[in-house]
Amino acid sequence: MAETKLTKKMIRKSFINWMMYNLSLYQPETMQAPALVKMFGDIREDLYPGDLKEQQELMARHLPFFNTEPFLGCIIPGIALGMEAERAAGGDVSTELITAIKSALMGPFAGIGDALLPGTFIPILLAIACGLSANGEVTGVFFYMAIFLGVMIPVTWFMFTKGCQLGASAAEMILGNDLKDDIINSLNIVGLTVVGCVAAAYARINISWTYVQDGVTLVDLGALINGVWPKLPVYLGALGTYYLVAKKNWSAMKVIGLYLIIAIVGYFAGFLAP
Amino acid sequence: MAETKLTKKMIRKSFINWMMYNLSLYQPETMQAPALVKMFGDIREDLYPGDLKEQQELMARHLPFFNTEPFLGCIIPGIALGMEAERAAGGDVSTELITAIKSALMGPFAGIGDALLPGTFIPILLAIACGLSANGEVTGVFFYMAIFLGVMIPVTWFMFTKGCQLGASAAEMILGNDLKDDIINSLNIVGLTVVGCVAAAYARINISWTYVQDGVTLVDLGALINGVWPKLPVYLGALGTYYLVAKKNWSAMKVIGLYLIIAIVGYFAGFLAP
Amino acid sequence: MAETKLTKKMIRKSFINWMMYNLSLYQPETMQAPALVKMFGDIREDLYPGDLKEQQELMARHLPFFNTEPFLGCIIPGIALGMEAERAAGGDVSTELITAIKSALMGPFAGIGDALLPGTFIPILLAIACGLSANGEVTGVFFYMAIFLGVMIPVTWFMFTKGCQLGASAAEMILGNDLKDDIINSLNIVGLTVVGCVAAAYARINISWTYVQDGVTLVDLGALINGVWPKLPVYLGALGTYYLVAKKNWSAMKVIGLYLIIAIVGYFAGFLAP
Amino acid sequence: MTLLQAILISLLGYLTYIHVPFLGGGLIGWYCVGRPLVSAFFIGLILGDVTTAIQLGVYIQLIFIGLVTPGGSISPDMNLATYVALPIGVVTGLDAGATTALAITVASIANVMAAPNFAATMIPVNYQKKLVADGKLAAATKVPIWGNGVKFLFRFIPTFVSVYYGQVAIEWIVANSPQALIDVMTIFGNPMSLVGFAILMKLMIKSATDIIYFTVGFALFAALGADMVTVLVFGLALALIEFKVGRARKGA
Amino acid sequence: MTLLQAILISLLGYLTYIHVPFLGGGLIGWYCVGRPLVSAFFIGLILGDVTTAIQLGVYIQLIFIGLVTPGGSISPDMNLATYVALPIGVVTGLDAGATTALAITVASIANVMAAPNFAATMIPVNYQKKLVADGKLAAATKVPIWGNGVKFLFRFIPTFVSVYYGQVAIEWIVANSPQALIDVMTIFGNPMSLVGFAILMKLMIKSATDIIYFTVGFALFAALGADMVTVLVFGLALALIEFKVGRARKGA
Amino acid sequence: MTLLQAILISLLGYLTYIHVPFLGGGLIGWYCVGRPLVSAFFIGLILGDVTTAIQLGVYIQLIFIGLVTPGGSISPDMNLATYVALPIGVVTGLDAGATTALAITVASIANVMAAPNFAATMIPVNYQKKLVADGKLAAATKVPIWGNGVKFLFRFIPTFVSVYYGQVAIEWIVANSPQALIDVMTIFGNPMSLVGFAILMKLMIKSATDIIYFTVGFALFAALGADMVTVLVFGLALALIEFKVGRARKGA
Ligand SMILES: OC[C@H]1O[C@H](O)[C@@H](O)[C@@H](O)[C@@H]1O
Ligand SMILES: OC[C@H]1O[C@H](O)[C@@H](O)[C@@H](O)[C@@H]1O
Ligand SMILES: OC[C@H]1O[C@H](O)[C@@H](O)[C@@H](O)[C@@H]1O
Repeated sequence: MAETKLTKKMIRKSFINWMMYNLSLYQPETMQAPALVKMFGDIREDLYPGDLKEQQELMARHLPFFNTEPFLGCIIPGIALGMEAERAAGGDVSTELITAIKSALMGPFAGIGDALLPGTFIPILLAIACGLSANGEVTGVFFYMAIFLGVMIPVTWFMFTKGCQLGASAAEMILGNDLKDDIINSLNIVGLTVVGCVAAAYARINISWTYVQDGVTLVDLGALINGVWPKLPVYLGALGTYYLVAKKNWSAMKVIGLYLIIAIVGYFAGFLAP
Repeated sequence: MAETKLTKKMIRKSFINWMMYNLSLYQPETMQAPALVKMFGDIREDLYPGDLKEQQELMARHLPFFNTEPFLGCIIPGIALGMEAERAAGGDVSTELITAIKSALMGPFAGIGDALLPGTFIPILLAIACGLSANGEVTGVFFYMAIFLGVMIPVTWFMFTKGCQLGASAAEMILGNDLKDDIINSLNIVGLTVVGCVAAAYARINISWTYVQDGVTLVDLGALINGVWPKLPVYLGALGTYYLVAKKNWSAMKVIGLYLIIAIVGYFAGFLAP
Repeated sequence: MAETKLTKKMIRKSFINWMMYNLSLYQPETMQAPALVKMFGDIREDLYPGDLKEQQELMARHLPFFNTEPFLGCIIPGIALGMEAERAAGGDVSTELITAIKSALMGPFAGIGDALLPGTFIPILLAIACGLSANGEVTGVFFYMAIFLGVMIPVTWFMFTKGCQLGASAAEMILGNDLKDDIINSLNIVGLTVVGCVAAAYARINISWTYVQDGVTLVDLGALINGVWPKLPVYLGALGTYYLVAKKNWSAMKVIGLYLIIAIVGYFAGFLAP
Repeated sequence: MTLLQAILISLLGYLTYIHVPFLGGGLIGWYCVGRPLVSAFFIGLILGDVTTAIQLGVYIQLIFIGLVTPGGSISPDMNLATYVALPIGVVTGLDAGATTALAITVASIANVMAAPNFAATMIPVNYQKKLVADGKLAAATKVPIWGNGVKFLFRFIPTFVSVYYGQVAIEWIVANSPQALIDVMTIFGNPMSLVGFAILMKLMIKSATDIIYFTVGFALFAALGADMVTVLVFGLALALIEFKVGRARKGA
Repeated sequence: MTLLQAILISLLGYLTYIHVPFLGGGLIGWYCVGRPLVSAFFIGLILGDVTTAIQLGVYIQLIFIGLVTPGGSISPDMNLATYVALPIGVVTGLDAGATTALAITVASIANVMAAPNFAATMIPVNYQKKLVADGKLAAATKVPIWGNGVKFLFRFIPTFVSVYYGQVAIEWIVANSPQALIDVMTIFGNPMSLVGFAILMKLMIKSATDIIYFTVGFALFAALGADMVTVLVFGLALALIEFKVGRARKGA
Repeated sequence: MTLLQAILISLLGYLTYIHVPFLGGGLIGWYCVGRPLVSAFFIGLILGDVTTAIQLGVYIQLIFIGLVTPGGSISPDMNLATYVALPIGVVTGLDAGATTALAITVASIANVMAAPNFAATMIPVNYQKKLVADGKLAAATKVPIWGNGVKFLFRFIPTFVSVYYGQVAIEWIVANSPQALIDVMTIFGNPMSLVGFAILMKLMIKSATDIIYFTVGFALFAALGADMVTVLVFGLALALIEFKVGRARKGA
């Protein structure tokens, strides 16, 4: 493993940058990428002292889309940091590899992270906290703050630093160890399954066309189509969006533009409801 | 790949034969087989000009049981046609292989085809059509006819001709390419799973024995047995029928005879209800 | 395969011993083990005539925990018997192997056996029997006794003797045949899945803390936590108990002691309900 | 209703029955013109009141919107229901409720004919076998054309009688049919599709453990209430795994 | 009820308890004669009214028809319920509703005894261990015979007292038992079966990821409401996949 | 409510919004201080009545206890609901029912702002891109700091107006908003999270068959009613199988 240029201080600064700014400029086009740009921007001098061109490339390669669950998923910026540091130190780390590892991990960590953090851990703590505060006591509030931050700050710090260490050797692990790609394949499958669930749970497309006769609903198109398969419009919408983004290389903004047109037309044609 | 004797005209004639006659003599014993016999009968002279013996064997080998979803599954008669044509042209295609490929594919295409065509595509179109015609307008009627036939005629024609082409080379694919048998194994699994669902959904065995005391049902045998496992009698009936057909080589007619006896006895003994 | 010392009489005696005594000293610490000790104790002279030390070791090695569904699972004591007999006859059967095969099979047979015997077969017979006896007739009673014992006595006898035969050759099968370990891995998976179900179905941990204001339940901690994941406390309890038993090597009695403390504290602190 | 109208309607009913080839086969007959909504349009044309026919057609269509007929199980009998209840509804001015009630009644007792229909179909089928065996190939080829006449009898006649003699006649038939016969034929028909499934299973089950897949599909529907599409999705997942395992076995 | 009848009934109750060897073991005792329906017949013989006993027996049987006792969790206590409520029902002429109500009451408070019963059983178990260690093998072999006496105490006595002193006595007991004790013992007993499962899991879990299978079974029941047989079916599918993967790994 | 109190509350609302960095980021802001229960405490401090605030906070918390915001779908708008309804509830002495009703109203119409908010955020994002391209790296690094000002506008102002002018003002806003605009924006926002999912899918789907896994997850939720944790469990089982197959392929 090549020597890296990472100091404790750099890691700490990057960690804080990530933890604070991950969603600061959140939008559907690049999502959390601006925060990565900031994170690397703040240590660009440490990595490539005086070399503006390298610094610029470093920042530029983190401009494209990045999104994951920010806190359990903070291992990914950690890995990216580790890899960049090794690269800066002259290690044999290609920029493709850095992009590949980010792409490989962000989906699974989004799915799993959302299911575990706001989906499981937080509601349990809040349930207890609400119990303790039911009468207006502050106990539950302090309990929640203490336990939640007491657990999550060390956990995220551990994940991030773990990522940094792994990152430095990730190249070898992936190239020299075929286990890694089985792990990524498997993670992708969990990720996809959870994303399927989450799409079903959080996206909505309500077909509103109904035909009412004498006060009785004769045809309720939405109900009929959901009767063929529950939430079928959302499923088709998900596949359609995937098709546009993945096969037609549409940008997020273009897709959203299409959504807007469909929303306006659908609403005034009476086919879509809120 | 050996040259085949298939002309466009022969393919078109066979396609129309299949599309029209697939269920014409439908019964539980051989199901769609008589339509295959007709399809090959009509091109027997093209395949084996003047050779009555070969013609007879050709038709005879399609007499046994065949059943699939007729329209998405029309790829199977297509393949059979392709293979028969190659065989007639002197290609190295054994009759066992022709039977094998039909047997391998009919189940999966039955399950998948039923789920997709009448199970998904048609109800969606009809839902929309009912919306358009709710007030007695003809719009929905024309919409349904146009879209349904406009989609399905090209699709079935494509499947059938694709089958013909594949068929001519299916022998090689199966013999020379181990991928094929993984595909067939996998298709079998989808097929079996869907057939299991469909058996649960469409077959009924209602055990009616109840013991009523003072107007209160004390023992409801059907409910108790369904309580052990939902639709258990249907499950056992399916396995029993499978056992008779597959392991004891009973003909469909013999099984149906048994069903009739059970229905009569069960009804008059008060154990089976409609 | 080495010759064994098993006589018909020994097998019959051991079978009866097992069938009668399997749960005689049942408790959570060693469960069915005392019955194995008795079973081997009664043939210790046949296996190691006059050799008290071997006899003692024989019985001692069956003292630790054993539990399975006693009747369909009677194949396991059968196998153990076969292996012990071969070992006694000078066969190359290590004591580790005997322990290993018991450990490998008891879980799956517990899960599968419970699901099939009291979970399926018995309720079906009883449903019919209740029908036959609904008016107080003895018919159902005799029907149940005849069918149940008529089926189960031969089945258990078959399983047990099959086990004896297999047992004698089990060493070879496992060492010489890699199929066996795939079978055991697979059985473990069924076993684990069913045990998961059974844990969810039969274990209970009721969190009772509620906060009621003006007769309206504001916070119902149990409901909230079950809302995060149904039966989450039981799931965590199962994993926690597994951790103590498997990773911390706690004895069953020690765990039960902990349960008692938690029950007392939880009840009086108002957090656990019956 | 005139005699001609009744004949035309019954003829169309026959032509759009699932087994009938003469309207171009099931794609055009059964699955297109045979859908109650579309049938309504043509019945309306025959009766001279398209709008009313379609209005009622929508109601009947919605009852049968998800009808799948796997392995020859054609139950309930949507075709007879449509071609009997809809014309009567239009002509006698029944409202939607009464029309659909009539449709459901007709659809459910029509099952009685399924088994005799199949039995009678065996006659041309066996004859075709014999012709092939005897080398009479031209004749054997033609059997599926005229052989469908069997189905004509079982479809045209009941439809015609019911439509021409009207609702009162149907009610009379229902009231005077021997209940035991209807019940036994229904019980007989209930598990009929299992025969077709068993033959498919015979082809698909390569080793005894494959029955597990059948059982998974069964359990998903019966015990967990999954619909057919959902089961298809799970079946595809299992198939994908099988495929990957098969590939792995070959080191591919 | 005569003293003799009460003794015979309580004896039979003990003999058909899940842990008792003397009626040929659980196959004949617990799973056959011990089923409420069958027990009813024998209780009827003892009391001289087989018909009434069986009539009530059917009711009690139907409550417990699906009882499974995995890993030693014997809850609710079907045995005590049957041998207490049924004789009292027959003798005092209770109707079916009252009898089943009584059965359910008895079954649910009987859990209090489960834990002490287990604790007491440790005495002969530990004694057997000691005997083996001391080389007293003949004696060690006999422990499972007389050691079952512990269970006799926990089963015969409560049954006898309840049956002989009757419904009033039961109600008195229920009313006067310290609620805290009953509650704590119930809370204590509720998760008890987890111990047995944990030991099985220890044996079956080869790598940490195997916990996923346990969790799948758990989720199927708890979150999707699948019954045990359905979970078995899905477990078999997972096992089949594991088997195929294992074979593929070895190129077989 | 004093102006200062309204400003402080609106500021805190902004600081605990999911996208805001200045309270240490989402772990401390959104997921900790931003939970309604915890927010209630701080709002209570500002208003001088911690107990009432927490009492109402518990009610609002329980509505949103399971809120997950995958792929940027922040709906319903818990943050606005909390910071508007809770202070008004405390100050005007609303009871729990009225407060939660107000919270739900606010949460549901707030969606209207989601899309414009995202659109506006594109401005600093594109500017950051440009700065990097131009080599102005120090400036590019700072964009995520001041760029968040966009979110300030979209969060502070609506909160402040609603809180300061109170319930009457909110009701006036709700009543006078063009319904068509609200509806279209809601319809527009409904499927928005699909964009993020599609980008993730693009990364995770290696071959077309992988869509099956997505569909399994979809079906488990939509057709079988499984919750997210259960889907995670099944996803883990599928992943475990994939892993084993991958290993087997390599003979490991
Ligand atoms: O199930 C496959 C297939 O079986 C029979 O041929 C008919 O019932 C068809 O409608 C169906 O598609
Ligand atoms: O669960 C396996 C097994 O565990 C214990 O031994 C008893 O509860 C048995 O009844 C059960 O069959
Ligand atoms: O879904 C992953 C991730 O997507 C976005 O970044 C935000 O909605 C986060 O809250 C979420 O965790």
